[in-house]
Amino acid sequence: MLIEQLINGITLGSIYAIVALGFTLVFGVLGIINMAHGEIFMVGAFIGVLTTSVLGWPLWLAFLASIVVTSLLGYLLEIFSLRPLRGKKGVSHLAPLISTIGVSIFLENLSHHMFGAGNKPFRTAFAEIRFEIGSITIYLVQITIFVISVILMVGLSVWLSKTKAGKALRATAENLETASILGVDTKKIITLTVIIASGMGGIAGILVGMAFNSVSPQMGLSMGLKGLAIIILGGMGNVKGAMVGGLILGLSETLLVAYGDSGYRDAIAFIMIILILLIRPQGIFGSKTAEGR
Amino acid sequence: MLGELLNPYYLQVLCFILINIMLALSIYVPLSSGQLSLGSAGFMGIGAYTSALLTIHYELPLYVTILVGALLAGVIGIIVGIPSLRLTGVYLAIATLGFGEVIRVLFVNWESLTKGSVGLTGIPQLGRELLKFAKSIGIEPSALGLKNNQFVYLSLVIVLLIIVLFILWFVIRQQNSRIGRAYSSIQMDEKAAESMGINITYYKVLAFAQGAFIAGLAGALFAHTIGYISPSDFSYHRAVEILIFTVFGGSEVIIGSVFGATILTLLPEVLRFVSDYRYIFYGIMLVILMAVRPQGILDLYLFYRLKGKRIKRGTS
Amino acid sequence: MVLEVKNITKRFGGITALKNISFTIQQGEIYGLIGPNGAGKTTMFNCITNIVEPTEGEIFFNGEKITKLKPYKITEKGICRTYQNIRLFPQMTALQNVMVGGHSRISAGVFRSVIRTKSQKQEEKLLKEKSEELLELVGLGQLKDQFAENLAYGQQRRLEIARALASNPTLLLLDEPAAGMNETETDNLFDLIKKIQSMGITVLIIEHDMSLVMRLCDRITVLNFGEKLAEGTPDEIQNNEAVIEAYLGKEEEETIA
Amino acid sequence: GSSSTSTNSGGQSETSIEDETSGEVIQAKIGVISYLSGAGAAYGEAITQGLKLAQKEINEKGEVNIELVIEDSAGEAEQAVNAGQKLMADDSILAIIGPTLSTEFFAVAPEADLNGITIMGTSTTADGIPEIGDYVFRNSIPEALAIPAAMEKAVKRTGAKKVAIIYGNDDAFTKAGFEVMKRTAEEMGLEITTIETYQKGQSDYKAQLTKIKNTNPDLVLASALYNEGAVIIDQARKMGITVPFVGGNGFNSPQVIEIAGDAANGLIVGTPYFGDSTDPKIVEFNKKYEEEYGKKPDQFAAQAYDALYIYADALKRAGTGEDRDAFRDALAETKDFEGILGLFSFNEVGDVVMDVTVVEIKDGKFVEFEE
Amino acid sequence: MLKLTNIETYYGQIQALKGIHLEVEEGKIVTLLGANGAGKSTTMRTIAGLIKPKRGTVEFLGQNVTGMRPHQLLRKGISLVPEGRAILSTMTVLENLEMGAYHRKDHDVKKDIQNVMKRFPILEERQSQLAGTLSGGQQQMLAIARALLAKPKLLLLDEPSMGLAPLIVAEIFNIIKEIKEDGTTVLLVEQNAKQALKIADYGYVMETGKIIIEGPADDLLKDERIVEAYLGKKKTTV
Ligand SMILES: Nc1ncnc2c1ncn2[C@@H]1O[C@H](COP(=O)(O)OP(=O)(O)OP(=O)(O)O)[C@@H](O)[C@H]1O
Ligand SMILES: Nc1ncnc2c1ncn2[C@@H]1O[C@H](COP(=O)(O)OP(=O)(O)OP(=O)(O)O)[C@@H](O)[C@H]1O
Ligand SMILES: CC(C)C[C@H](N)C(=O)O
Ligand SMILES: [Mg+2]
Ligand SMILES: [Mg+2]
Repeated sequence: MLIEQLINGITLGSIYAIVALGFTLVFGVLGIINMAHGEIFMVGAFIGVLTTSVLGWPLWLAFLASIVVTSLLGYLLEIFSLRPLRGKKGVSHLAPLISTIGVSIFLENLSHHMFGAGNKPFRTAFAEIRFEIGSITIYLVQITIFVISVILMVGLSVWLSKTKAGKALRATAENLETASILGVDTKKIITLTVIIASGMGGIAGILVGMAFNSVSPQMGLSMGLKGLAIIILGGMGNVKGAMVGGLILGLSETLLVAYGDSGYRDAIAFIMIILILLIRPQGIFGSKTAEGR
Repeated sequence: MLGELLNPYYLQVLCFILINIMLALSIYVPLSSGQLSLGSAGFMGIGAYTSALLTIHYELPLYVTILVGALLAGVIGIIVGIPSLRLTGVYLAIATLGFGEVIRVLFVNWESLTKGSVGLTGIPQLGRELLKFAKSIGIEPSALGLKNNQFVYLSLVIVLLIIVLFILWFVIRQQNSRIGRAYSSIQMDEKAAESMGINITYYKVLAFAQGAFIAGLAGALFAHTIGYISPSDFSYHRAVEILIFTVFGGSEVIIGSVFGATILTLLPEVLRFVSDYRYIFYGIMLVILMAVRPQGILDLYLFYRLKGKRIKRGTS
Repeated sequence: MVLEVKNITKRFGGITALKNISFTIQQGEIYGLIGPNGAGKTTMFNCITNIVEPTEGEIFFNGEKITKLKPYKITEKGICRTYQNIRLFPQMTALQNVMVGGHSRISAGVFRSVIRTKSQKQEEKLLKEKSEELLELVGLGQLKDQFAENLAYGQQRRLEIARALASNPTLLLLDEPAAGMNETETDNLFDLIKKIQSMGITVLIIEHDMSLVMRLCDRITVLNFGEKLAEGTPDEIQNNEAVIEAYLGKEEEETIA
Repeated sequence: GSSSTSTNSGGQSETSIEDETSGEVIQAKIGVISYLSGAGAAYGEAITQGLKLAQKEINEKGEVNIELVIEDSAGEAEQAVNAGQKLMADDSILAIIGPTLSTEFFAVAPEADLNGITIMGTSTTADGIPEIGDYVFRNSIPEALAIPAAMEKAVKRTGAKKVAIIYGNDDAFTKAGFEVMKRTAEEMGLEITTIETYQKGQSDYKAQLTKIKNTNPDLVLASALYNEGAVIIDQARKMGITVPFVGGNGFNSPQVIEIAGDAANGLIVGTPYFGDSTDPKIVEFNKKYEEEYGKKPDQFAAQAYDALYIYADALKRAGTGEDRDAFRDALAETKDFEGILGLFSFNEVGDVVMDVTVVEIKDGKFVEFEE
Repeated sequence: MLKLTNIETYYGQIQALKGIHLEVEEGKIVTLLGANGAGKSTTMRTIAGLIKPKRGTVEFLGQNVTGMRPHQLLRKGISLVPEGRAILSTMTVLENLEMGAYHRKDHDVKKDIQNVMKRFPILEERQSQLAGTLSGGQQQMLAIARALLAKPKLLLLDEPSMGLAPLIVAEIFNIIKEIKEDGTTVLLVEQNAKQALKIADYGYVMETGKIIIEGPADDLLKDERIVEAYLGKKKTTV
């Protein structure tokens, strides 16, 4: 049972991690918590359902469609709810928070109108492929999820720390104006980031749909909350932190259910961040900044 | 005309507006000291459950239980506020949001006390208790030209209004004083404030606990207004809703909270005619509003302008 | 002896910003702290006000050890500072900024503030009057209702000084107050600091504008790479070879009339 | 008295009736509080659709003319109370149907009772609902009735000794269902191998199910709304849990089959409404509903549909659409009303008296449970 | 090379520039003087594209560049060292320098970084320290070094000597002269008016959003009004 539960935990954790990566990326660059990320993820999942179950497209095409749509959503999000707030004086970190909450409310209710309130089944043959090792069943989807999450994490960290674009991104994150006088097209960088993050949300959405066969307009919220907890846990804006945080949360939720009281499952994420933050206020991988100049 | 005005529906909505104003203030106060605390839903729950359980099990008078509920929330606010000092900005926001969730999950799981997610029914309603009291001292609503029902809601509204006015009075006076200046200076630059001789630990915890107290009070009053509570009343949605009240109205000035809570409580009621689409509207509206007025509807500059001082806001 | 700095060392990881620094400041002096960039001057201020805790050493203020006190306690005792990178409260008016400075000199708590007792009203009134005076003193009387963020750089610097003065310090720490000021403005600043001295306040000043430092200071300590390079009167310092070498440079400048 | 749907064969042809009887038509305004936006809006949708269909039919027949004033509650007690107050304050409104959730109902019903306006839940299944007051009714069978019936039959057939329970612990309704399950299991002397919970919006139930699987139960009792329930049963089957599931009324929906597909086979529920019954009334209802809304009705649509007929019936007996008290008294006397759910009566407190049908999903369809 | 015609710039409703005419000739050092709040920084920010003027035009190399964004202007050859340093404090010193050459496509970047580090040895020593933990003056050096790496045609320097030790100030002025010799045009804002005028070819003096005096630097050095207002009445005796 332990091995099965570990597999469950790692699968869940990997999904959390992908969702958290999207949060982290946007936070890292814009210093904004994108509260609509969960809903973009949800839309990604719905596109998956729509393309595979309804239109009968092959899976790879569904992935593509989902990435395209969520990226587009990211683009729209940036244009309509983030860009207008940028560079205005007196814009606290509250404004983008509320603005993206607005988008999340909008998206949730819109997809509710379009797709109906209930769960939609996600049917694809791929999700049925499994291996039996002794009494343990492993689904190919589970492996895929883990692999994708690792690829995304490694890719992102390399991109951020090693490439010029990555540095430009970090510069933009720290100070828009400075980055722009250094020749960074900040508008482009920001838009790109939001698009990438959203596309990753789309990937996560379709993976969740496949793994758990359930897609509903509300799925964004709980996933979003977990994602938030994770980026805090791992340290805001930190790619490695998102991955480790995701896995820790996935595993601890699963193990709590397995060996503890499943009633507290929703609280474990927050109990953990509260504990961690008390020990390391900047998160596991976060860094401190200097004071007193 | 009076009968129309005293329509219980309007009065009921008014009750929720008043409670929501308190909740908005419970975010505003810590925010005015630079702490974005999203724990209000949790503190509200603590106040609500405490007061409800005390009235149900011990039949204590409401004014006692409501006060105990608020105080307990305040005390827990201190306990939570101290470790939270180490956190700032979004870290604090999410940790306190998490605190609220933990509280909710506790209500769900602590069944022997809270009846879990089924919730507590039969909580005495404040207005009705007032009616009973009025009758016991020989005041009949009919003597005032009111129906029983009108009396119930009218008295409820009046009590809530008095409490809200009191809190407003308190917060405004506090704000225009040594305490308020300390809060704002911490909000704007914590380290600089400390160098100016301000004990930031003390003031931050104070503001945090005041917010918790107000939220607890609002929660207790909520329980005795609606008569039924369950853990889902104190969920993430509530926390976010409260935050939106404050930010929508304008988090820089206190009337922003009042204004935001009022408008946003009315909005779903007003938008009932588009019922199916109202949350879609609501979402769009938030986005537009933030784009147009990122400081919320009312901001410091507008506020000063209204007071007749000529100050202009620059942009950079 | 107002301030006694005793063997202060401060390390940041591998960097030693201050190495075993000691000096003392007498009542009523204007004391200069100069040295090349990165010498550790600001770090010294941070240690005195305990914004960063010194790694080793002790600091005494009026004979009392203040090394481990919370920053606000230190202000209460009578040390107040300005920052090298201006740190005003941007969305408060100039007057409010100064009144915050007076925080530790009045005492009303929540209760008295809300009830508005007589004593509270009285102390608020006095503080306000005093703050207005201070604004006049630094030449910002006209601008008292402007938000700090809308003031020009030089005005902001002077506002910081007024804010610090509001805390009734016996020792005022100024971190590069003349930065960004032209010479005329620097002259005005000179007058201001002299006035502050005449109010009985001891001043410790960090500054790179030598014309100001040399005119103003009674004594000077020079830091270099965290170490004390020299201490003495302006004359001694100006003629100290080591200081010229490390900091001042050979004077090629002729005075203009 | 009864009102059946027999004369109306699906069209809107009989406009003439209105003209003939227009003089004596009883006019009534009925307020509806329904969960129309938010997470559980699917239920509110089904309910309002059921009501609207019934309204159309009733009005076409012409004896009574019902106007529905529908308010959204978004599933929140506060909003439900507001909506309730709005309806109650409107003197022209005779009675109320809804709100959808027991949690909302608990907040609204005491108000209605004190205001002297009849309120009836069509989907509220928690304990203690009709007991709130004289003006409070429901036509939804409580879990306390449905679940034991299903469990008894299931145990009888499978000979189950060990059961595992999974339920949503943060929802009043699923929690209430769980309590009934647990109580019943204990009364029946079953061994409960494990009790697992989940929370709203969760999509991964594998951890709980792995645990359940390892305790080898003979039956899984699942108190869940269909949204989650369908996913649970689907994931369970994928993991190799093949034993039957017994669910509560929230589980009783064609949607379960829609979502879970073959995995839904082996789900047993007790229900007042059996959608695939060959009863002509139900066939008829299904047909009309599908014509109107393009999908099969579920239990909630059916209960709402019947509810409005029950109201119409009471209206006729009360003889007026303006007297709230007369209406209440008439309603309370409802006896052996013949709706699509079968024979229906209120007991003394206003709760349901009716038979429970136990159904199971077999080969992708609901069929009557055979022992 | 650079020509500002009738520039008016606003911060919200506050008008900071009230019709600026200014010209910078290729290969020259032009200095912009003025009291606090005169609008010098605003002028620089307008040229660099950080704020859009409400009226007026900016021409660079004969092309109208009004309203272009900073990164586009940088590509055209305008680089700004802003007031108050604006270093990237969460990045290392080396990364800051690399960002200075962000828009360059040539392969000399590494070599050039070596060269500026020679000029400011402290930067070499601290190359992997987080820039935010540098001392104030070290940060200023970093900002200048970074701008040099952009190899601009026109370098805008907003108070480069602020917060620097006298030795370094002298060094900075030397560097500015060298830059000019290398063919880079410089527009310099300085509080240190005397020094600035000494190295400049031409000067402008601003007051409350307007240019009030202009002329060759040598003339300005002797101008009564300027001596009175900006060079201090008291003798600078060092
Ligand atoms: N938090 C920190 N982490 C690492 N190094 C630091 C930190 N703070 C300061 N330093 C280093 O300590 C040294 C002294 O810095 P300090 O700010 O005291 O210099 P300063 O004398 O004020 O210089 P300036 O005149 O340029 O302002 C510098 O080398 C700086 O890089
Ligand atoms: N972000 C802003 N918002 C509003 N007003 C501003 C802003 N920045 C500058 N100002 C105002 O614009 C005017 C010009 O400011 P600017 O910074 O250009 O002056 P400056 O000549 O550079 O002064 P200093 O020597 O102090 O740097 C000043 O009155 C200032 O108060
Ligand atoms: C819509 C239904 C699932 C509501 C549920 N029966 C309740 O009582 O809350
Ligand atoms: Mg310094
Ligand atoms: Mg300037």
